Amino acid sequence: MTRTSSSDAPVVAGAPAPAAARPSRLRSAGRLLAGRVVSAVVVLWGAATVAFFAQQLLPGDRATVILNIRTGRAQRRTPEELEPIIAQFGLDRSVLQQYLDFLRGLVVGDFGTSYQQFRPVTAILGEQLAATVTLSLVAIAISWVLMVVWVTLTAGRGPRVGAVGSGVDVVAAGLPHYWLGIILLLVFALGLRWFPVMGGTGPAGIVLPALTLAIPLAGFMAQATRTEFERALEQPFVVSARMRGMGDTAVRLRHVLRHAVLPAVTLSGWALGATLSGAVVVESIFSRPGIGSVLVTAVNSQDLPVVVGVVTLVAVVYVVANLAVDIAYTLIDPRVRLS
Amino acid sequence: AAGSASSSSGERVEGGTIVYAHQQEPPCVFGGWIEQAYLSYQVLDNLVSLDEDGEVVPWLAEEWSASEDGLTWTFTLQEGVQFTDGTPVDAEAIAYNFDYWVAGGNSTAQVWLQDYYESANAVDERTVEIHLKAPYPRLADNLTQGYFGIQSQHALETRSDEENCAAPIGSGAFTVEHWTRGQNITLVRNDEYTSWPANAEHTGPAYVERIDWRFVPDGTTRVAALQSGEVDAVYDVPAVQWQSVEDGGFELHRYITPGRPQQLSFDTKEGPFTDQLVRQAFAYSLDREEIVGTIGHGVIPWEGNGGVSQATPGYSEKAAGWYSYDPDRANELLDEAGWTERNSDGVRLKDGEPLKVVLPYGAGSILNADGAAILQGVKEQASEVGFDVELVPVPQSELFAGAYSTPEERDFEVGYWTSVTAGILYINWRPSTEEAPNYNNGAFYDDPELAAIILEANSTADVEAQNALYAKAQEYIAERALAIGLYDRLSTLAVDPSLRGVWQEHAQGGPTFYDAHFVQ
Amino acid sequence: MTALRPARSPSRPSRRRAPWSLAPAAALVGFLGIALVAPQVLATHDPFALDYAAALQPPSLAHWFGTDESGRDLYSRVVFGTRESLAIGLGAAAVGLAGAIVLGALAALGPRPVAAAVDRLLEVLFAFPALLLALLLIAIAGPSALTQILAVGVGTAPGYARMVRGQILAAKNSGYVQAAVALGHTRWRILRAHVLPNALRPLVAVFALSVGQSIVWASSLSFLGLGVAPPSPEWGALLDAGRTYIVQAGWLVVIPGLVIVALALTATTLGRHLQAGLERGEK
Amino acid sequence: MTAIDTAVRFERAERRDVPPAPRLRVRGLDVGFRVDGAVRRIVSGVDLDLAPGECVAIVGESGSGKSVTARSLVGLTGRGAVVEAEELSLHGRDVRRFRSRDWRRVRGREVGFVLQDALVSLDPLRPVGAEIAEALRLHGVPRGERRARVLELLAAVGVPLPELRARQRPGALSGGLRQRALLASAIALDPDVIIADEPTTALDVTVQAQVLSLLEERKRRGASIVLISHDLSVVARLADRILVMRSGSVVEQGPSTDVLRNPVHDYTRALIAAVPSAATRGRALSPVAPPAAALGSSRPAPAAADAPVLRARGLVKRFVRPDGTETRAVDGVSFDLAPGETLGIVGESGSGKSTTAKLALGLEEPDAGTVEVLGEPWSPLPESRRRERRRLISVVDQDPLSSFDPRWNVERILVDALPEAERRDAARRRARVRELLELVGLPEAVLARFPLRLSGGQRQRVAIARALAPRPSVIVLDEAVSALDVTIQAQILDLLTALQRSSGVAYLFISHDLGVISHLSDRVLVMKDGVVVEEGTAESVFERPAHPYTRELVASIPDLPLAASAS
Ligand SMILES: Nc1ncnc2c1ncn2[C@@H]1O[C@H](COP(=O)(O)OP(=O)(O)OP(=O)(O)O)[C@@H](O)[C@H]1O
Ligand SMILES: Nc1ncnc2c1ncn2[C@@H]1O[C@H](COP(=O)(O)OP(=O)(O)OP(=O)(O)O)[C@@H](O)[C@H]1O
Ligand SMILES: [Mg+2]
Ligand SMILES: [Mg+2]
Repeated sequence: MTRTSSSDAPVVAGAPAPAAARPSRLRSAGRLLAGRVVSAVVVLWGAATVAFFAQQLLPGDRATVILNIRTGRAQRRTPEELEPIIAQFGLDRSVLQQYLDFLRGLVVGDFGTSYQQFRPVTAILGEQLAATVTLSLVAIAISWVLMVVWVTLTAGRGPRVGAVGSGVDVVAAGLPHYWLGIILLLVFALGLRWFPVMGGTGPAGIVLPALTLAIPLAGFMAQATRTEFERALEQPFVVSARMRGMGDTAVRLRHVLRHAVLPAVTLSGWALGATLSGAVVVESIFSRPGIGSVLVTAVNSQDLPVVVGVVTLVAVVYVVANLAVDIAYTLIDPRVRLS
Repeated sequence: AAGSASSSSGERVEGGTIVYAHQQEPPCVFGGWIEQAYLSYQVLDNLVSLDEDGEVVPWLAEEWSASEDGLTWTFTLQEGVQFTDGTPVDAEAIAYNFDYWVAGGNSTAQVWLQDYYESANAVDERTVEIHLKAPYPRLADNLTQGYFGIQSQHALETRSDEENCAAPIGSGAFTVEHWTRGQNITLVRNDEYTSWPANAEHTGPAYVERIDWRFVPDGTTRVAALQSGEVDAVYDVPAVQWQSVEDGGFELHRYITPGRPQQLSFDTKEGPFTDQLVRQAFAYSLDREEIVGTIGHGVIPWEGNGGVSQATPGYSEKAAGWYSYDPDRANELLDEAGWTERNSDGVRLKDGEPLKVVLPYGAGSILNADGAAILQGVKEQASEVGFDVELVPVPQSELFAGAYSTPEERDFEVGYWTSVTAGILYINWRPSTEEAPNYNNGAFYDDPELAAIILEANSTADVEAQNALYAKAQEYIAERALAIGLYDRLSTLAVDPSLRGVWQEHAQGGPTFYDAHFVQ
Repeated sequence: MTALRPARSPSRPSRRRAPWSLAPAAALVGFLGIALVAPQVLATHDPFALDYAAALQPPSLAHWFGTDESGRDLYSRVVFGTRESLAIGLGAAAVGLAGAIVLGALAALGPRPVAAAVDRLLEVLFAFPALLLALLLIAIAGPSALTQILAVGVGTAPGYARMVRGQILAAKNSGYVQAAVALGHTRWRILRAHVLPNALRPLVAVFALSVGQSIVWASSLSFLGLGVAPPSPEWGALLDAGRTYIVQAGWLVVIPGLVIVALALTATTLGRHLQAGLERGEK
Repeated sequence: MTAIDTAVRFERAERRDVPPAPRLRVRGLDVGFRVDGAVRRIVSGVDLDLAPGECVAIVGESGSGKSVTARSLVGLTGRGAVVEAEELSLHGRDVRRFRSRDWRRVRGREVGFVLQDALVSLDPLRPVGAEIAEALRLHGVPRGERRARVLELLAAVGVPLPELRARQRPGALSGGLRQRALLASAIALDPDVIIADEPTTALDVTVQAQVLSLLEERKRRGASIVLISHDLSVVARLADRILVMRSGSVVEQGPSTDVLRNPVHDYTRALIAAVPSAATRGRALSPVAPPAAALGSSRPAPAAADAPVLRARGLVKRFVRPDGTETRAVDGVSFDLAPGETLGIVGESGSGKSTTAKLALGLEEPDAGTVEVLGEPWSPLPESRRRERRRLISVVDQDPLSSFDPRWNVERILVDALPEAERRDAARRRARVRELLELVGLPEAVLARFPLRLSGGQRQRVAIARALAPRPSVIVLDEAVSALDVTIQAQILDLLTALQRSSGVAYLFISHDLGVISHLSDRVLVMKDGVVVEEGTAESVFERPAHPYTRELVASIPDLPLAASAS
């Protein structure tokens, strides 16, 4: 029988009296949730802090940068020119003070004002979030469909089909977004004219960008899923289902798939963050609005509040996505409990 | 789209939405970037407009004149013009706008005006006086640029920065309807429009209902969108696609931007280029015509003049032709300058030091891909005579942070500056002093003699005489090889045949949609 | 030794024939090896020489991969770009893995507070899109090959660090470590003899995988114009430069892209085989 | 749907008319697997007949082809299988020409199959009720009737609280319940052929007894059963006829009493002799002599009166489960282990045997109680002080493979276990390693091999050699032979006996297998829920069990009508 390893599970040796150690289910669920929230807050705080200090390391005088951004000209500035900016953004305060102010802002959901757009960062991000999240979710959904169909069709079908199947996985996973995007654009928008070149946010416009993100992701997930799929196919419970008279396709869809997709579910949470990276490139290729382009523009022009805002937002997305993944995981595999 | 040209009967269609793809999204509709000038040009009216022949013609101002001493300009406004917020376009508002620009409300307007502007005051409802510190006879010409769009004083005073940034209130043919950041700005027709410029093709409100001003950074995508009919007009057609767009039956507009061309200014304060011989050698080592001709596919004109572009009044052919491709001469000059040895890579040495020069450039911002390719040609050709040019693409963030802005950090400055007149020379070459630093003087060339020529030209009322002085300044620059031209910056526009009446305004080449209309 | 046939060992040593999928990979590795050491052997042209008369020519016998906007031979540029591209890939993978090992080891073996802190840090870093980390780093240090290496390395390290942590924990909780404890070996000895070697061994394969990934990542940065300075023929930079000409001269984009994909695939294939080999317990 | 239904019904009607021919008839079954292009023959020339109401058992050591044979009968031999037979018929139909559709109709309805790996043969992600209902669904039982049928079936296989269990997932069920649920899914459509592949392995004896009676019940109701097992005592209880397989061929077959009492073939004899039990104590189980070295220079076994080498007093170990509840895995366990003695610990799964072993080894710290080794304190000491005395107490695990560093070959594994002094001296080191190999009967060739390339028996020998290397006084063996084949197990048990005789080492021997315990132990500890419920000499415990639990245990040991020839 399997050994219960001593440090995999959170084991507290020599816990106190048994009466106290039998909390109600509700209470332990509450504790788990509280732990989740605490760790989420830590992640958010950490991400925002890293971003804040990373930006402090950026070269150049901040007031100059702000002025240059506003005027769209790259040059040195006289102290007189800079004075109002310094006053406006409190740049003469110590870094610590700025950091504390920044944290205070974070707590009340105030990320400050964009240097460039004069607008609250929350407004800028609020506008762009939907486009990117839609893109990400559509991409993840497409990649799931691609992945499930492909793996179900090709996994565990003998060496030759398997080689083709996993070969395609590897190729797909290795395709760089920028290249794939350009090729898709070239073929399907410029060549065949099936899709608009600059789709904007409409449904037709999302196909190519989403595919660009989805194909490598599908390949990536398929690699993990395929391994699991083939492992699951060999599992006795699968043979046992066959012994009951179940057909191959049914076995694959009803039993094997559910086991095989677990790693892909985990990957999906991570993928939401990764597609954000991809979005930077894809949004540029397909001229789409979104967090990715905001980020590139902001980093490019050292629009500190926006960058920090994006980072924190991404961390939020990451935390939420992981929570969702955990929940999905427990739905698919009730054996695991939130931990 | 190719077929639509022949099938159209030419009958004007009322209304409609123009979908226009522009390359870069500015942070605000109004401001000191050229992108902003293009945009605000649809929304704001200027005092005056520049017509096809380079003549200043009435717009908000019916007439204008400068005083005898050139120090006071009087503008008389059209009657009954209103801003779209209902307040009148009166002398008060104009004076307010001048003060607003100079105070930093528009950085480019500020640079133009700050050394000359004294004050502005409303004489009566329709008359405004501008007082200058020194005569500036080309003031009206300059005021035709988009940076000088007039905004509602009431809006500037009562609305937030954010609101004025996103949707400035002017009296123009269109108003800002909505800005979807990262995607587009929609402009909607001002039905009450009364203040069209004198060089417009029609009167009354604009023909089209709306402009969907999209931001599409990638040139290939823009052109493809035009070809597939997704957009009606695009800005900045990549040179390599020019021919195919033309073959597709699209209407092409090309505007050579007056002002400073894309040029190389040499660092005259530090490094090898402090030696005039070396600068000249560098100039001789390049076959700029060949480089630009190939990379620019015959669309981008090459430019020899380092001071102003060929589209600028007062352009000097002589200055442009000063240096031709002459590697032998370049070698001689370098030998003469003491760079006699060469190392194994063929780089010249002097006292053991290699002839290495750093050429930073704003990749993707100041120079587009074509420009970057041209610089690679420069690097390669200069290496023939023994220069080791280090190309440093600098991201915008670093530029904004002031990277490569000191003489120690770089040996060249590359870039352009749009301007209606050769007055740009003043901005670029005014000596930098302790009390009045001039960071726009990229050559770090503080020469009172050159400054004097330019200053004199600035204040010379007679156009001929003024141009002669400006030409003299250009030749002065050429002779000393302070800057050499590379190519002229272009504003290009490709328009679907179903859309007529789009023209490039003559101050900066931005698209003008006031007269635009669809045809059947 | 016995009358009965001994139980068959579960995995018969499979024949040591290289699988077919390795053949192209090996060929490519060989080619790249030469390109790395002596590109001039493979190149047909000077990769930097301008030939404006021959600009934008499609692939032909004279120019196998065609020419770019300045008439430079793309094939020769690709060959010469190998060194920089691979150096960036290898460097970034090395930086990433080194960082991952340090962080992962701290998280798995460090004293409790340190481990907890590093754990959190990893989670925080993991929450960052890798590209964002890279963008920040490039914004701080300016674009160059070195920054690219660091940026990609730093961007990928958190993911690998989690893996390293898992590996070390798995090794730490393994039966052989328990056996070593029961034999009375010291902690340090167990760490050195069992935990680290077993935990880090799979990293050989991961390294190969990571090289491929890193090259793709680095080329993404180049594509965004944040890579090495032109006219360097680094592959990502080639792609970026070719983008303008995609309609008229598609080969300028397609070919460097294919090269990058091929290399990433090769690295992945090799990495997988290594991994599989290691899993089979072959030496 | 209806068309198929009627067709099937028609077939059944037809079947009733034919004389009671064998339900299953196999002649000359050859099975091979395609590996790297070549076909590796696994099963050759197997003949088999299965009459109605008959139980045929297939026995044989691991890897002899039992499962492959069984699975070939339902067309699920596995990937790359090449199945050939002169005759292969089911209910008189030639199944060699079956297409996958035909097979699907047969499986589950006509042949119920209980797979070997019972504990993992139910989808862990689905409630067991759904798994059973699936069998019904696949063969056209309408949705409305399924639920009731499922509960009926669960009740029929003796699952208490069927309503609750049907909703639970396999993970929430004990091994016995899982095994029964699997059985329920196999017999859901009342097939008249049941193939049960090792239906009782990995089950506690008590549960094993329940499962066997279940199969007996089906047989009584007229089902034909193919029973596969390596455990002869299980076979003895159920089978009418026995097939003994070795290396893919049937070496002997006949009525079960004949085969068990008068085995003809040497192999069958060895197989029978290898079964450990109280009766075999002190006797070699395997015809293969244990290595000479182990038997040689027999030291006189120290008297039991000597001071104990290992002494445990009042050991308690608590664990907190992830859900916050607490278990007392070990609750007040005390024992003494004299030099040269074997103390067996027996008990069902989860009773705390392994935890006790870990406490004794000092791999876990007790929450209360102490352990002494050779009269000196052991458990309260910090690890650093325990370290130099660790050589006194060694361990052999159930799963030797995972206890070896996969990167190390046998030589390195053994050298690593040598005391410092011997390790440093090259000559002594080599001599000692060779000596250890000899002791456990391994050829020197294995020194260069890696654990993965060793057979199960060889691995266990290496593990024993490693345990012997520091010349310990005590070896703790936790299920050390449970994963081995009977014949291999017999060799290892013989080896252990011999080693104890020659070196006087004491064993703390843990097993759930009562036969093994009674064969080897001097004294026995019976554990249940962390508590020692009974303790005493092996004879007294097995012959006169005092505690009801022990009585239950002993009662459920299936007997083997032992062959007189096994001497
Ligand atoms: N799908 C397969 N491919 C290749 N070889 C296989 C396959 N299935 C089984 N074998 C081999 O066939 C032989 C017999 O296996 P089988 O499972 O029938 O043994 P068994 O008698 O049931 O043993 P056990 O008692 O361990 O279950 C083994 O050596 C095994 O490795
Ligand atoms: N590290 C651990 N954490 C939590 N619970 C544990 C741990 N180790 C053992 N247990 C629990 O303690 C109990 C006794 O376990 P132990 O492994 O000693 O049983 P066992 O008698 O050896 O069973 P088996 O025959 O299955 O090996 C079980 O309920 C088990 O789940
Ligand atoms: Mg078997
Ligand atoms: Mg145990």
